[in-house]
Amino acid sequence: MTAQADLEQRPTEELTVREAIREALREELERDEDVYLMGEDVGVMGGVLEVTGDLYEQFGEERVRDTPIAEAGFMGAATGAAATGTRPVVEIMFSDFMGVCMEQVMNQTAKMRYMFGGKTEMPVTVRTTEGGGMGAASQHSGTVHAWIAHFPGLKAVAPGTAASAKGLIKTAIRSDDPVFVFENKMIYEQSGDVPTDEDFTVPLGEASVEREGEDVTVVATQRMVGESLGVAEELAGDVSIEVVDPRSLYPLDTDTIVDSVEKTGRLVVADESPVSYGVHAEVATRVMENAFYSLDAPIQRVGTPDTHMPFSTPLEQEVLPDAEGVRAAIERIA
Amino acid sequence: MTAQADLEQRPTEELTVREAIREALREELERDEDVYLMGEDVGVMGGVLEVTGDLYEQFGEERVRDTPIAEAGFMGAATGAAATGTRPVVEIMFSDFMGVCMEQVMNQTAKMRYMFGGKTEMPVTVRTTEGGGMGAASQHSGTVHAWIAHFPGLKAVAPGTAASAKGLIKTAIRSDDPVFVFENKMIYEQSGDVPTDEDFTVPLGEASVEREGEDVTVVATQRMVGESLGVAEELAGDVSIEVVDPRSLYPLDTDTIVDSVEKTGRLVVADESPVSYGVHAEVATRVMENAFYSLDAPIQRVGTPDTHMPFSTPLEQEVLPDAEGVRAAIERIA
Amino acid sequence: MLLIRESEENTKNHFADGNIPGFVHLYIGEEAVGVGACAALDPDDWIASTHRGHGHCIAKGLDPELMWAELFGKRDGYCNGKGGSMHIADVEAGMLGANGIVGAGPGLATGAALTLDYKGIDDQVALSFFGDGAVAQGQVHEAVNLAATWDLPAIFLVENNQYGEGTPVDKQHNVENLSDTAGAYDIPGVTVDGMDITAVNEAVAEARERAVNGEGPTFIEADTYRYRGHYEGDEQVYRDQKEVERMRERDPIESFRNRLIDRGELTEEEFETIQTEVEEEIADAVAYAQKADAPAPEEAYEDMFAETPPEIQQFATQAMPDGGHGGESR
Amino acid sequence: MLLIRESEENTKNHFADGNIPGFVHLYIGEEAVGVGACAALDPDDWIASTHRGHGHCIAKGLDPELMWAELFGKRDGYCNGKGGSMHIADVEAGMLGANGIVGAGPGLATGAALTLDYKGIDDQVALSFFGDGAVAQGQVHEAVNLAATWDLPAIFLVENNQYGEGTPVDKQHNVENLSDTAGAYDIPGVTVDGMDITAVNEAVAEARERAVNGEGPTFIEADTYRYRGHYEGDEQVYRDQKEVERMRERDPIESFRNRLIDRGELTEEEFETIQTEVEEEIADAVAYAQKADAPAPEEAYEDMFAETPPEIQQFATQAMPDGGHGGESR
Ligand SMILES: Cc1ncc(C[n+]2csc(CCOP(=O)(O)OP(=O)(O)O)c2C)c(N)n1
Ligand SMILES: Cc1ncc(C[n+]2csc(CCOP(=O)(O)OP(=O)(O)O)c2C)c(N)n1
Ligand SMILES: [Mg+2]
Ligand SMILES: [Mg+2]
Repeated sequence: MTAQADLEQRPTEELTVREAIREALREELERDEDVYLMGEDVGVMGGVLEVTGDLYEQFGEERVRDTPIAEAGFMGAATGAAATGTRPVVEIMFSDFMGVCMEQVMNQTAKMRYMFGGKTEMPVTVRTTEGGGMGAASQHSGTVHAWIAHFPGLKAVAPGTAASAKGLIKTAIRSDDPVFVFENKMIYEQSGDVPTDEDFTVPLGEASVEREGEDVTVVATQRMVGESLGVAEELAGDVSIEVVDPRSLYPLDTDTIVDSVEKTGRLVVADESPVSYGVHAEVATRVMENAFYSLDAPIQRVGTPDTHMPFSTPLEQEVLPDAEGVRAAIERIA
Repeated sequence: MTAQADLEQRPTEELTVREAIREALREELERDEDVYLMGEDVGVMGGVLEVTGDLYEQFGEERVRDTPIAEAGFMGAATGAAATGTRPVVEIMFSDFMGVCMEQVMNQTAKMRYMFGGKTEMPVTVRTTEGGGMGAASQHSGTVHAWIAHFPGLKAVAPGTAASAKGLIKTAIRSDDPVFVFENKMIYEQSGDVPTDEDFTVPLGEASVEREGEDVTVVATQRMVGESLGVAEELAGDVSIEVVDPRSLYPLDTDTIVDSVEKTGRLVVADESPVSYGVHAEVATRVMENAFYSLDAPIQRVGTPDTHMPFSTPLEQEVLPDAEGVRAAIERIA
Repeated sequence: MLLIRESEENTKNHFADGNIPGFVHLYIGEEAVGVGACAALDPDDWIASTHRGHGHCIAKGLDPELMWAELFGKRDGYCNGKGGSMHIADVEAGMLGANGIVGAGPGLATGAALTLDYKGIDDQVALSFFGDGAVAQGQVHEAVNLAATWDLPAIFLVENNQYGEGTPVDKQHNVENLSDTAGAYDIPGVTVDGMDITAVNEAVAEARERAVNGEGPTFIEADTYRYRGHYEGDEQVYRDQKEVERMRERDPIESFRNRLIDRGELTEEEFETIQTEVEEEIADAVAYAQKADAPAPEEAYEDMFAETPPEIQQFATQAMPDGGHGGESR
Repeated sequence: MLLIRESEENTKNHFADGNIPGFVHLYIGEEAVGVGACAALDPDDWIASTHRGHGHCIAKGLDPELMWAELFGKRDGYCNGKGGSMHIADVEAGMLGANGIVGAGPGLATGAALTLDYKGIDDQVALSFFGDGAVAQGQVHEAVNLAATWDLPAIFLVENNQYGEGTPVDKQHNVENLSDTAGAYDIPGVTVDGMDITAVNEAVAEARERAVNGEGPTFIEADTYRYRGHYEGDEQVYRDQKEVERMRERDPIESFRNRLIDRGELTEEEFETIQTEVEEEIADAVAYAQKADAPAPEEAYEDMFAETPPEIQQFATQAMPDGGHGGESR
C-alpha cells in the first residue's frame, strides 16, 4: 500500500509541513505535561522560520522557552533534564549551529545511556532545519543529517511530507531515546494530507512507498521526495518509477528499500547531503549487501557535489540537487 | 609496486608510529618558522599519549604551545591565525573532544575559503587520536573520521603505518588546506621502516598497496591495516589477499581501490568507524560505481557494530573490529 | 556613518524588491559603533565581524562597489558571489569576514592577534565585533580567556543593541552591564554610549594603546540600538515601536552632526554636500553592482580548496554543459 | 574522607597491578571538597561529577561494592561494566555520572535544576563539580549563564587543585581567583579553603539555602590539591615533589582529625577504629568486586537504546556464538 493509499483511509486535513510540525508539537504539549520546548526565539517570536508560531501564546513561557544564544548550554541542560525526568524538545535554529553543541550531543546525549549500563532514559527530541535554496549561503544551508545518522546512540529522521513530519515528531517526542528531526526548510510551505487523529504516529525505521513503480527505485529524502515524485509523474508511461521515502535514517528501513530494488533492479538515491560519505552510500551499500544479485545497473547518487552552499542564485542552483539531477540519474540507468 | 617495495628503495630507519609522527613534526618545525604546535599539554608534558615528546625542549613554548582546556577557543584561534599568515598544527587530545570545537571546524575552518571566494588560505593541521582497545571507555575511544571525511572543505587522512604517518603529516602541514590527521592510539607502538629523507611526503589522495594479492581486496585503515596484513599472512596459500591502505579518506584514491577490485572481484572494507553511514559505505559505493561489473560477491564491512566503546575488556573486545572479523568477512566471500 | 546609513537604506529597498536573496541584517542605528571603532584602528589592523556586518565593512574602508556586487551575488563581489551579505570579507583589507555564526568573531580575532604576537608584529591589533546575544556563547569566553591568558593584542567589542533577535538582553544574561564579563578574565571592561561616536572611538583608542603596549585585551560594551527588525521581514512582535521612536531621538548621526555644527566644525551646507556625495557614491556602487556579471554556474566548483580534490573535479566535469543542475553521481 | 582515601589507595594499587583498564584519576588530597559539599546536600539532591569522580561517588553515598565492581568492569558494577572509572553513575542516587569530558558537568546539573524548576520541586538542588581547567570551557559558561538567567537551583563548585593535567592554573586563566568568574553572571562567587571540610561545607550549605529559596545559583571555588599525578602513570615533570610535600602538610583528613581531637570530639582510639572499619569496608568491596562476574561479550549490544534498532539486533545476532569478536557486516 502506498503512503497515499494509507492516508486515504484516515480522516485528514490539508496542512503545510510547517503546520503539521506545529500541530504535532501542540498535540504532544497537550498530551504530556513533561514535554516542553526550548530554543532561540521559539517563544515570543514563534520561531525564526515560524514553525512554533502561536504555541507560546497557548502554553506560556515555561513550556515554550526562549533561551539565550547558547546551544551548548541548553543542549547540555536538555540532556540533564531528560535524565532527571522531563522530556525537552530542543530547536537548533539551523543545523549548521549543531557544531556549537556537538560535544553535548556526541558525548552526553548519545552516550549516557550506554555508559550508565542502560540505567537512564534519554527522552530528548532535537528539531533543526537543513538545506539550501533560499540564498542563505554556507552557514545557514547545510545538510548534516549523515553525521547524526552515523553517530551511535542517536536516532535520526528526515521527513519528506507533511504527514510524516507530523507522525515522526510525535513518535520522537514519545520515544525514550534521543531523536533528531531534520526539517528541510524549503518544504515548510509544501502541503499534504495529514491525519487529524491525535494518535497518528509514524514508527521510527519505517520507510514509506510514496509511489509505486516497476523500473527504477528512487530512494529520496526531504525535499527530494517531492522532486522525485515530480520526475516520476513526468516520466510516467516512459519509465515507471517507485519513490521510497525512508523517513527515518537511523534506524533505516532496509527491508522496504531492498524489496523495492528487488522488484525494479535499479536504484537512484536522492538526498541533499554532500555526496561523499553521505546518506546515499549507506543506502547503496545496504542494497548491495541484501540484494546484490538483483541489481541490474550501478546505483546512482544525487546529492550536493561536495561543496558548501554558495550564496549567488545561479551557483546555488548549480549545486543544489533537484528534479533535473534525479531525471539525469534515471536516464543513465533506465 | 607495493608500499614496502617503494620503501626499500629509500634510506629508512625503524620507528614507531609515535616516533614517526614526532619526527614529522620536528622536521616541519625546523623547516618553516611559521609552523607551530598548539594543544593541551603538548608542551611541558610532551603530550598525554607522549607524541610531541621533547619538541617543547627543542623549540620552546612559543612554538610548542600549551593551551587552556578550550578546544573551541584554540581551534577558532588557529583558524584565524591560519587566515592571517601562520601555519598552526593543533592537537585535539582525543577525537571525542572534537565536538567541543565542531562549530569552528564546520563553519569557520571548512567554509572560510569558499565563502570568501577563495581569497584566503587555510593552512591548519589538526591531529587527533582515535579508537578503542585500551579500556578508556566511550568518551575516549571514538572513531569520528567519517564526519570529517564527509564534511565539505576538509581533508582527512588516517595513517596505518609509521611511514605513511610521517609522510602524511608532513604533507598536511605543507598544505594550504585544512587537513585532519586521525591517529589510531593502538598503533603508536607499532614499528615500521620510515624514510629518513626530509623531503619524503605522502601525497593526499594516494592509497598504498601494502600487500599484493589476487583473490580478495581488503581496504583497511589505521589499526586494521596491520590486522589485515596479519590475516593475509595467515591465509596465504589458501586465499591470496591484497591489502590496500587508502591513507587519505578525503580525497579518496578511488582508482587504486577500483584497480584492485577489478583484479580480485571481491572486497572487504575494514575500518573502525561505526558501520552505519561509516567509511565502509563510501568505499563500497565508489567501487560499485566504478567496477560494478567486476564484483563477484557482495562487499563486506568490518567495523564497530553501531555501539560506543564499552569499558570492560570482554565487551570492548567484542565490539572492536579486528583480525578475526576480517578473516570471517573474507571467509564469507572467498 | 552617513555612507553606512545610505548604503543600508538602499539595502533595505533592494531586499524588499527581491534583488538580494537570503537574510539581511541592517546596521541602521548602530553606525557610531563600527565607525567609532574603526576610526581608532590602523588600516593594517584586523577586524572580525558579525552577521550584521555591512557597517563594519564600510567602516573598515571596503569598496562599496565590490560590497554591493557581493550583495547581489555577482562574480565581481568580494567573495565572487559565494558569500553574500553574511560573509563579506576582504582579508587583504584586514577584514576577516562577516559571520553567520553568532560568537565566531572573537576566536578569529584572537587568532589574528596570535599571528601578530607570534610574528612579533607589535604595532597592530585585532578587534572583534559581536552582539549582546553572542556574549552567551561559550566560544566567546574561550577566545577571550585565551587572549587574556596569552596577553594577545586583541579588542573585544560588544555591540549591545538590546536584543538578540527577538529576545531582550535581560532574558539572555543576568548581568547589569555586559562589560562585567571582563571580570572573569581580569581584563579592563568598560561600557560606553554606543550612540556616541566619540565615546566609542576613545574607548577603542585606549584599548588599542594597551594592546600594542603588550598589556593584553580589553572588553568594551557599546550600548546601541537597531532601528530595523532583526532581519528584514521581522515583524518585531517583541517590542513596541514607541521604544524605537525614543531611541531614534538619540540618533548617532544626527547627534554627531548637531554637535559638530554647534562647535562650528561643520555647517548645514557642508553636511548637505556630504550627504549628496554619499548618495551618489552608493548610487554608483549599486549601479556598478547591478551591471556586473553573475557568476557562471560552473564557478560553484571553484574555491573549495587550494588543491582541488578529484572528487570535486569530477562533479565539475559532469555538470551539464548547458549550465544545468549538478550534484549527480560520479 | 577516610573511606575515599582508603578506596583510592586501593585503586592506585589495583591500577598498578593491571587490574583496572583505561585511565584512572585519583581524588587523594581533595577529599574535603567532595565530602564537605555532599554533606551539605540532601540525599535527593543531584550532583554531576568529573573524570576524577570516585570521591564524589563515595561522598554521595554510592555503594563501594558496586563502585569497585564497575572499576573492575564487572556486570554488577553501577554501569554493568560499560562505564568504568570515568563514568560511574547512579541516577537513582542523584549522581549524574563521572564524566570523561572536561566541563560537561555544569550543563547536566543545570538540566537537573531545570527539571526541579519545571516540576516545581523547591526543596532540591543540583550541584556540579568541575576542575580549575574546566573553567576555560565555553560550555561551563553557557551553563552557568543559563542557570543564572533562569534563577535555577544550581550550585557550581570548582575544585581548584592548581593544575589541569600538567598545566598550572595561571597558564590557563588570567584571573586571580576562579570565583571571579561569578561576576560575569552576577551571582555570588566565593573562594574557600578546599583542604578544610568545614569551610567547604558551610559554603555549599549557604549556596543550597539560596538555591532552594529561589535566589539562583552560586559559584564556589574550593582551593585544593591532588597528591598523585593527573592520572596514574603521570610522571609529573611539571611540578616539584617538594610542592606536593608542602601541601601534604595541610592534609584535609589529618587536619580535620586533629581539630576534632583538639576539640575533644574524637579520640585517637575512635579514629583508629573508624580507620579499621574503613579498611574492612573497602577490602570487602574489593573482594566482592573481584568475585563478581565479568559481563558476557554479547552484553555489549545492550543498553544503547530504549528501543533497540534492527541494525544493532542484527550485529548482536551475527556475533559469533563462541563469544568471539563481532563487528562484521550485516
Ligand atoms: C551559533 C548561532 N546560534 C544562533 C544563530 C541565529 N542568530 C542569528 S543572529 C542572532 C541574534 C544575535 O544577537 P546579537 O548577538 O545580539 O546580535 P544582533 O543581531 O543583535 O546584532 C541569532 C540567534 C546563529 N547565527 N548562530
Ligand atoms: C573537553 C576535554 N578536553 C580535554 C580533556 C582531557 N583532559 C582530561 S582531564 C584534563 C584536565 C582537567 O583539569 P581540571 O579541570 O583542572 O581537573 P583535574 O584533573 O585537575 O581534577 C584534561 C585536559 C577532556 N577530558 N575533555
Ligand atoms: Mg543584539
Ligand atoms: Mg585541576
